[in-house]
Amino acid sequence: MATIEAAVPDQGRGASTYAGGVWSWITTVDHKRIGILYFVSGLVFFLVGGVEAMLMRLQLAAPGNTLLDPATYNQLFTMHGLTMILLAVMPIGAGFFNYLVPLQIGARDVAFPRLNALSYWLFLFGALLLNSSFLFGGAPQAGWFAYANLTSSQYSPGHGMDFYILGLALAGTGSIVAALNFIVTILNLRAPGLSLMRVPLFTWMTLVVSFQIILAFPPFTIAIVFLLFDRMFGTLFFEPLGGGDPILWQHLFWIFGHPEVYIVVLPAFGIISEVIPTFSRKPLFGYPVVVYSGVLIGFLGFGVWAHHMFSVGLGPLANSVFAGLTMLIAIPTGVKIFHWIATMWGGAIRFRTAMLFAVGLIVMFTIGGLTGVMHASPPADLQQTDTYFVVAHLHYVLFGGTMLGLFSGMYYWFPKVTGRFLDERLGKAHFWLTFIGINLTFFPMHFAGLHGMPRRTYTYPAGLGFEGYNLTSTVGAGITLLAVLVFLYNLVRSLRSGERAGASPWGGATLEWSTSSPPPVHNFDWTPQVRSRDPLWHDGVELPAAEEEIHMPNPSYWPVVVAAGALTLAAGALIGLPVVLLGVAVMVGGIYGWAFEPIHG
Amino acid sequence: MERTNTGVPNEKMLMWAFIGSECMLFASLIATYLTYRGRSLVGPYPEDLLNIPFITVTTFVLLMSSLTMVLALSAVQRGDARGSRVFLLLTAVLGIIFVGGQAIEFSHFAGEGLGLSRNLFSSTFFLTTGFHGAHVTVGVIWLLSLWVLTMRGRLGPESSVKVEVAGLYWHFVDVVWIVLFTVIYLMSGS
Amino acid sequence: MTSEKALGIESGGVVAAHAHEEPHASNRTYVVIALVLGVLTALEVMVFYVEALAPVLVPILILLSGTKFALVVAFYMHLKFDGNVLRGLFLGPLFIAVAIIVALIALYGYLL
Amino acid sequence: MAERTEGYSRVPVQRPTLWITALSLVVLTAACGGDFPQSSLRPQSDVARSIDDLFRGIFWLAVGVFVVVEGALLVAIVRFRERPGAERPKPVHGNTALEVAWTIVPAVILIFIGVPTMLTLWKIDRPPQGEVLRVEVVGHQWWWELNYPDLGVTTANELHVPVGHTVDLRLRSEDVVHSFWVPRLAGKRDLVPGRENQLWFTVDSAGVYPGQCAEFCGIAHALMGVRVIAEEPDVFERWAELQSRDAVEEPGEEALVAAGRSIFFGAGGCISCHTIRGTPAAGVLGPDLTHVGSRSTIGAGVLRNTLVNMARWVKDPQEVKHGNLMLDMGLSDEHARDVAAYLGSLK
Repeated sequence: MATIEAAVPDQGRGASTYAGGVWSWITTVDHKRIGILYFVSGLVFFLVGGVEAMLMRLQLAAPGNTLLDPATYNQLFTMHGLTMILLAVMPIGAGFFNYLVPLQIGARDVAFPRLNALSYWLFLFGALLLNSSFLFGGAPQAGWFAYANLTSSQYSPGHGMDFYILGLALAGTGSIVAALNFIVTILNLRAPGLSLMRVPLFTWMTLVVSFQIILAFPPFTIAIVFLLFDRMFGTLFFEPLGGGDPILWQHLFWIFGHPEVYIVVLPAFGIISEVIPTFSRKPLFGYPVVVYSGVLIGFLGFGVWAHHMFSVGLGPLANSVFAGLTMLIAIPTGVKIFHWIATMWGGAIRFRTAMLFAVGLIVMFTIGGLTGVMHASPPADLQQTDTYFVVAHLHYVLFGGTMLGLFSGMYYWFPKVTGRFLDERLGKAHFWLTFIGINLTFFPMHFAGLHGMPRRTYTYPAGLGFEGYNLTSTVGAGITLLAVLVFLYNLVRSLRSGERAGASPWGGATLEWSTSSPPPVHNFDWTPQVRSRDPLWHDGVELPAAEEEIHMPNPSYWPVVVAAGALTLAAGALIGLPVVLLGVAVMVGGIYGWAFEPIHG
Repeated sequence: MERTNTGVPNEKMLMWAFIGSECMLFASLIATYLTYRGRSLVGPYPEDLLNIPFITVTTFVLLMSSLTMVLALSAVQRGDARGSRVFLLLTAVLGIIFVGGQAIEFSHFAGEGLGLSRNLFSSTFFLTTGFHGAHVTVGVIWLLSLWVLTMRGRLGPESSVKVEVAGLYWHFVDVVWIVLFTVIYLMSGS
Repeated sequence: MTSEKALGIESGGVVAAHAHEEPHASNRTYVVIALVLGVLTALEVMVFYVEALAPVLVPILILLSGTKFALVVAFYMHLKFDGNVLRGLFLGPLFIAVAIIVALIALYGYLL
Repeated sequence: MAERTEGYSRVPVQRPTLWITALSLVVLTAACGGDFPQSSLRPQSDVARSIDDLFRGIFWLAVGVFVVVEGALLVAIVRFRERPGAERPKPVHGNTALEVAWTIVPAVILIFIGVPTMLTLWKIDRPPQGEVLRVEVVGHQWWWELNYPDLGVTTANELHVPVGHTVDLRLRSEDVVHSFWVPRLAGKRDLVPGRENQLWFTVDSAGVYPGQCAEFCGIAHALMGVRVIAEEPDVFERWAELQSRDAVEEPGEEALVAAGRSIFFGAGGCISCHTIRGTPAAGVLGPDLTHVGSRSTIGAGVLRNTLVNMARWVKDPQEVKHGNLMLDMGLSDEHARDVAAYLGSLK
């Protein structure tokens, strides 16, 4: 790519000169474009997961309904969980990381742009591989948690579980690679003066989440490798007849699975920690505490996994220890909520859509957090685990928490990404429909669960008192779906004809608002010098003399080649050894091509 | 040297973060090995097959490869072309010997009827040491690639960070073996 | 040269809290460490064969291999000389990893 | 109660559209509102009551926190809206005393949750003292095998227990992980292959307490019901005495029963999976049918145990309970009716 001259007076005036065409997107190593790719892919999978959810809700609208047969239903709830958590919410979060972190820290890109592209392609190929199972004999149907030994070749014949293993291995590797990249980026590429205790909250949460990813995914990787060997080569890891223990899977899975909850929710916390100060026009209350509480949540997240396993019979001592640690997490989480409210307190709050979603998050997450504390109590949890009460809880956390936070971020940063506002009237309709829809969907589930409705059941009999709750939930799901359609319409319409936005449409405090909307390829004409925590509010940024020339990395097709090799390798595990070898060859060739690629073409 | 906030080159920090991640990978393997210890329902059992003297030798070989690795880095940093070549190649060769030893061990086990799916010991043993062996193999390929670069005179002091990063990886693999040697072999009798 | 590296130069901050000076140990030290590693390994194997030490085998082995581990990490991997960032980057995950091993073997009743 | 088990079976036959079902539901909901036979909020045993007391305490604490937090949020929303012409608010960066306070307060609240939690946890985990009724519960895809080792009784899916007498369940699984859950009597406890778990409770009063498997265990997980039938001790003893005997056929309808018997032991192939004590039938893959006629439901609670339903079940088990492991033996309508008659006679 050509060198961009930066001898222009204002930040961001060196206009974007992206090459066009599909090939330019495939070979891009630009963090903003990769962010958009993540975002769009995540949104598509969000719709897929949403359709899966809607089908399930229709099936459950009435007792004894026969809209779906059990095998289909079981595939749907398995894929809904996997899709929403790993293929929708995480990638949308990754979209935000990619687009925003370099902008927020005043960098031109991430530390390893090509590695960043590789992460995206690994995620995408993994996601496609997993979903292709629908075409090749059926998706996995053992739940996203895939408890052994139901997943053995004996109890899960067919290839559904193999697609689960291989797809998630690819996508998981992508996540680890991305997280490593962001750790280095945030620690190493901050603008001068931007010490860690001045870094915007969203970037801070990205750092915490990145550490969680690199530490949580390996145990899961090992677990699925064990499972793969059990299924393909007859090893005995989870085979009770050979002395293996299915509970070991549960441990390894939840050592990953619980941090994963924070991996999806902390970015949303980071987002609203940016949105609330901007729209309250007050700095974040108690910044260090909000940072430390995030770090603490991230750390404690590794010590609580067995609270998913209270009914396994680990004994009262183990249950007590894990209950205690789990309750501890409530403290930093509660503290965060207080700090958000305190930030609003005494402010001059503007209720733009982004702010509505942020406040919605506080409302909903408080409820999800409180029911979470109930699960932390093992005796209470014994009545609640595996029921709709948990379904209610986790959706209050993941939809009411994470998704509302992500929506908030979309309204907040859409002007930065596109140079146009999302429509406010449609946005408000989107918010209220969502808020009503999800409460109508998930609140009745608390009652259904407490009254004895287990989850993951494709039907329920009349007469247990579940009918009304389920019908209400289904209606609520319909309203939520409507809300999503409003959002999509808003997205498409505003992209074309939304009101133009300037560099800093909301008067935000952080560095990304100092460059044009959309930012130029190289983000900043000058590396900013930062002097305070809210650089754009307190005269805290200084622009040094213009840099003479700015080199941006060239596009590269090696990342997609390496990822394609990995995909071939994974697919080969289902097809045969020659394909595996081909995949390895492509990967190795790709890595060498990558290593010897010249910087400037 | 590029300028970063921390003063640590990006590549080096990437490798350390990756090593942190690898700690969890091997922790999961080791934890599995330990929880399944002594739970095999049928033989052969570890004490029947593990050849401590043989593995002690290959362990020693891998330990010494860490020494040659660190000497290789030192040579690269000093601009000592000959030293770089010799020590990089030596490290790779020691790695190959280690992996070869593992291959001999594996085939010996298979010959004694301890296939991959024989019992819990074989399942956990082969996957744990196999994961480690795969890491060593990747390291050997990496070192040989660097060695080729030195042969072409393309690995001077200015790019020593490449060798440093490879070295970190190599030492970590060695460190993992220090733990595995103890956990799998020396604690097998207790 | 990689593009990443080039990029690091331009976008990197100039704060540079600690300049990247690495007072590496000398080659002599490396050789001495190698000798110590060899001796510790020999000790480990000896302990394994001495029947009398069987009751305390595990603690002794943990001590010896822990020392080897620490020596390689501190000297060969230069963690002794590198800054706090790298130390944290390694020791934090290591702590969690060890805690999880200990927790799992405790859950399986090998500790209690 | 009886209506409930019909819920599954009625729909596949009539195949009503969703809307008709939905409409009828509104009526149904009104009719059964307030009656939650499987509700964890209506405890009927010592263990379930301990859990319920604990949960109610935590619940009210949570309500208190909810009111305070959402209240504060509401006040902030109302009071601190931007007003036209107002100055930029004062930048407040923090308040140490406040921050310390709202770290300590949740910690104190957690003590009020944690202490009762631990007390309850250790209380319900203390093994029962004195005389108990031992029952082995074995999970199968997708039914429950129930053995009373001290009484020589083997049955399936319906756990008879005496009121006021501690029942000590030993839980294990023959295939995958299941979870035993009868909400009104106790919290869940998993049945894990390769492990034995324990669960105990003392039922307060006579009645039928429905429950079902709570750990996803495969295709028919939704239809793995269990019913605890709590009876006065003398009724229970009579039941146990009857159940411990070998098969007794009820007289009457001799021709049908005899025909059914010969199909059962012959062309039907039933004996390869089922046991009827006192006869050559000794299969172990399916439920013990020695006294199947005395049970109130079929297929782990899917159908009420009537002759018509039983005939439907043996003729086409997949139609009634999709995915279940009972083979379709290709019986004609007549043969199915005969087998049903024979099974019905096994009181």
